[in-house]
Amino acid sequence: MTKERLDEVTIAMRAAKEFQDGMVVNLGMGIPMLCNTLVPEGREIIFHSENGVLGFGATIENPAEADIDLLNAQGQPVYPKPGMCFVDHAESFAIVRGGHLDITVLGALQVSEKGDLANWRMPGKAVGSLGGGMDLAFRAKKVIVCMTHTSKDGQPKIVRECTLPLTAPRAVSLIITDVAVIEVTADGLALKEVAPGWTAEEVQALTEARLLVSPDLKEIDLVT
Amino acid sequence: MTKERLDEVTIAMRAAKEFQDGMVVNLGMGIPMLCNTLVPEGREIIFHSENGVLGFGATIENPAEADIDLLNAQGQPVYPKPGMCFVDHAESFAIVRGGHLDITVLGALQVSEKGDLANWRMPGKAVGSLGGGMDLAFRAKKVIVCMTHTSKDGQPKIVRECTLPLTAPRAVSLIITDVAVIEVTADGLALKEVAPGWTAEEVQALTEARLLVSPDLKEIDLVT
Amino acid sequence: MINKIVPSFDEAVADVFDGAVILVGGFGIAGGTPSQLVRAVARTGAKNLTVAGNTGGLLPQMVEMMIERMATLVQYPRDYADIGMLVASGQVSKGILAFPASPSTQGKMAFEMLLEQGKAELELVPQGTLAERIRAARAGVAAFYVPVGCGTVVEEGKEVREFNGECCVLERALKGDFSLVRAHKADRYGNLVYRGTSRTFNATMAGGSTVTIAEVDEIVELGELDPEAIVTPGLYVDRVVLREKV
Amino acid sequence: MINKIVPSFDEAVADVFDGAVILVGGFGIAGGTPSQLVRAVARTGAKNLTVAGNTGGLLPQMVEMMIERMATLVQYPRDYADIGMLVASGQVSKGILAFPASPSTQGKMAFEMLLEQGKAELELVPQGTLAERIRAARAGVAAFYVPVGCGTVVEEGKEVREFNGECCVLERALKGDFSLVRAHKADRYGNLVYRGTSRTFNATMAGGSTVTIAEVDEIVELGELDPEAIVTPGLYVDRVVLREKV
Repeated sequence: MTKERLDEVTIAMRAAKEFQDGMVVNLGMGIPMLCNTLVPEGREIIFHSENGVLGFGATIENPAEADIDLLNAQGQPVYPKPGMCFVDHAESFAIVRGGHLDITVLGALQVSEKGDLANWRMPGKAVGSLGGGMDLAFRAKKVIVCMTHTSKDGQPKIVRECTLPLTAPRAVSLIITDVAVIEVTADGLALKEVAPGWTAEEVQALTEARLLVSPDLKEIDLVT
Repeated sequence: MTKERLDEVTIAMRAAKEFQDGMVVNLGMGIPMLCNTLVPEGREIIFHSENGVLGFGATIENPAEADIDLLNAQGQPVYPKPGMCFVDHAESFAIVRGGHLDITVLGALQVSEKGDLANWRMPGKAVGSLGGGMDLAFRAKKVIVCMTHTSKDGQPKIVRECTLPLTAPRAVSLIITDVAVIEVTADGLALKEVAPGWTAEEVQALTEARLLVSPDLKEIDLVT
Repeated sequence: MINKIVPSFDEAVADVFDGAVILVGGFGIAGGTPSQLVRAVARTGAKNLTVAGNTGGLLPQMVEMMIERMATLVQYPRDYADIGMLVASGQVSKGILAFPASPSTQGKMAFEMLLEQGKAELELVPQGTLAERIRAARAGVAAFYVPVGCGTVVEEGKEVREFNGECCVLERALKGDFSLVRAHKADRYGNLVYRGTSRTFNATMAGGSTVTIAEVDEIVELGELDPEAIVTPGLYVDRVVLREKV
Repeated sequence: MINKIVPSFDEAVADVFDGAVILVGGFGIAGGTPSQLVRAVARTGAKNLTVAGNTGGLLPQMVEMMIERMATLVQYPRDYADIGMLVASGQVSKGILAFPASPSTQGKMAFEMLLEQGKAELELVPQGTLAERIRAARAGVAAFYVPVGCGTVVEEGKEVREFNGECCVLERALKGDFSLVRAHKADRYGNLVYRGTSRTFNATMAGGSTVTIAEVDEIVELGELDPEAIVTPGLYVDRVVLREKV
């Protein structure tokens, strides 16, 4: 039996629930980038992008509206927004390295039970790209990972020890996957939420690291 | 017999002759600041001031024309000029430290025969101010000193070894005083020019360090 | 909704605590000094402060003389107050300064007098190094090597090391508890623009402390500031207070 | 008279020499790449270049595919050329890059292929560290300690040291022989303004090399650029070349 997993937008929506009013947030490539338009109503978020823009708007779908000089770090055009500003790359990463980001949401290849993050070199590739992910993972106040719970070939991505080279040790606070929400705590990985229809045991079966089932385990909550 | 010495404006005028077209120049407090309006005709100079302005104009004499937000490092109002721009203090000194200044003209209490500069703590004062002079003396491509040849109580200021605490070792290239122009060379101090009516011997008599009289010694030349 | 505007200077500095490290913006000339913020910190009575900034400041009575002496050149703002006011109120125990003492034998800076009385400690810093240390704090750089200061008093007690054959001094980031900065315009995000040479240490210090407080001439609607010309992004600023016209 | 405007791209890069270190601006997205300068460097035929920049670039044939694939989102400039063009012309022997390889298993970046062929050396750098190393060169900072990279491949072969209980890695300034930067407007002093997210590495690299060359959309009269909004002071720029409208 194959249980239904959450789609990318739902994963991103759950991540965006973590954004509190007034926070400064950076979104990594892939699923994280979707959070941009999923901020809960009534919260004002300043999005930071590595390529030197703060406070930009939603992603633009129509190329006729696109401005080649207003793109996010993935190269997608975005809308301008009142209060937006631009900085150069050194200042953009002064913001990152200086600890001025409240949250970064990143993709991952592996996360360990200690919160180690590996997301820069794919298995089988001789070369990887650090991009800005390492700076972000080391220095944002809170690192949230959004990813599929298992790799394309079904291998667990939440592991005891990362086998891929690390992006940052002990960096991740919260893991949001297509089947669960897991908090990295001093005691280990706390399973807090599961996708509809999933049990803790079923999530554990897809997870190499041992999960501590939270006493208040609940179904993934996208509303409150 | 007291020989006539050059006045401050004449010293500054001689210093300004060193500014070649297109150079970026910083002027220290006192005599050096006078260079601002004494640039030889036909040369375009970008003046840098520590407090974050590049390419400003002449000093303003009439307070009615002054803008409280357009002052030089001495706090004097200056005119705006086309091509001017502003930077913050970190960038202002990135310019200095990064070696982007062609010339700085500084005052001095003592200069040694090796070009050591002492200009931050007056004799008899318990405390001194480094200001931006140390950054400038260490990092400008060429350091020119403008000063009186002797102190108020008649002591030589061009010495074998500085007795006052150093601003920067081996920093000074050219010394312009009220009686002479002296170049700091690998061999020692080369006396290049003397004030009208002064002989090399008379200058040496006011100088502790030994002067090498240049074969082409001449009277201070303010024209060419 | 993000709104960093605070109704009064007193409210903006109410959490300044005894022993705090305060980065005070400005250069010590007529423009660009966060005078009202300095006055408000004086009113808190917080003691044992470390002040970092360009100059050792002027005692209030010296400010009067200075204003008079400079009147033929430029008119000082009537409310001018700098580090000297905190010295005068007995709140300062340490200075991290580039210009602690008057360059002339006549007249003394406020901090200079305090030092001569043995009532304070001085960390004397080249001006560029001071700016870079504050920028390093903002940028998450722990320490850095610069050539400035080798072979002078500045290297005393510091690590010295050669890079590419050049002697360099190891300097540490200088992070404040509070940055007091003077800007021209702000919006409710805390985005700041400055005016001319009043940018100086103000823009360097914004973001260099745990809490950055800006004193501004004008507050504008979000979107009114040109995104290409904003100097300090709002995320570096925690509180904005509007100056009354003086 | 100061006049940094050079009539052609070829003239602007004529002194690029074999073995030069070239900082290439832009981020690797549609806007902000100094394409015409890159094309001119390709025409010099200078060999054994070290290129520093964000990405490993795209081979010319990949650029075509990229432009097509991205057409539903944003239109690339028709003359787009990045580090990949220098790789394609066999001019690159080393890359100092944050993003040398494609993040997907399909498709490869130009430098990635070169590396797999054993024809180049890679210095892999976190993006923020890369920007800071270039800024350090501009600012006369010889080296600096940052926490980013501790406990990862980045610390290999580098000094590691604790500051305030936090592990930091010693990183060196990265100075280029030439910076190729893309800006929006310039004046004859070389003052530059950028547009939006095309500022990025361009403004960081301006002043980070012995020679900085800017490719701009427009040249304006001295005084037309707002002194409060100039991002790169002209003293950081040696040559300015105007793009033809494409």
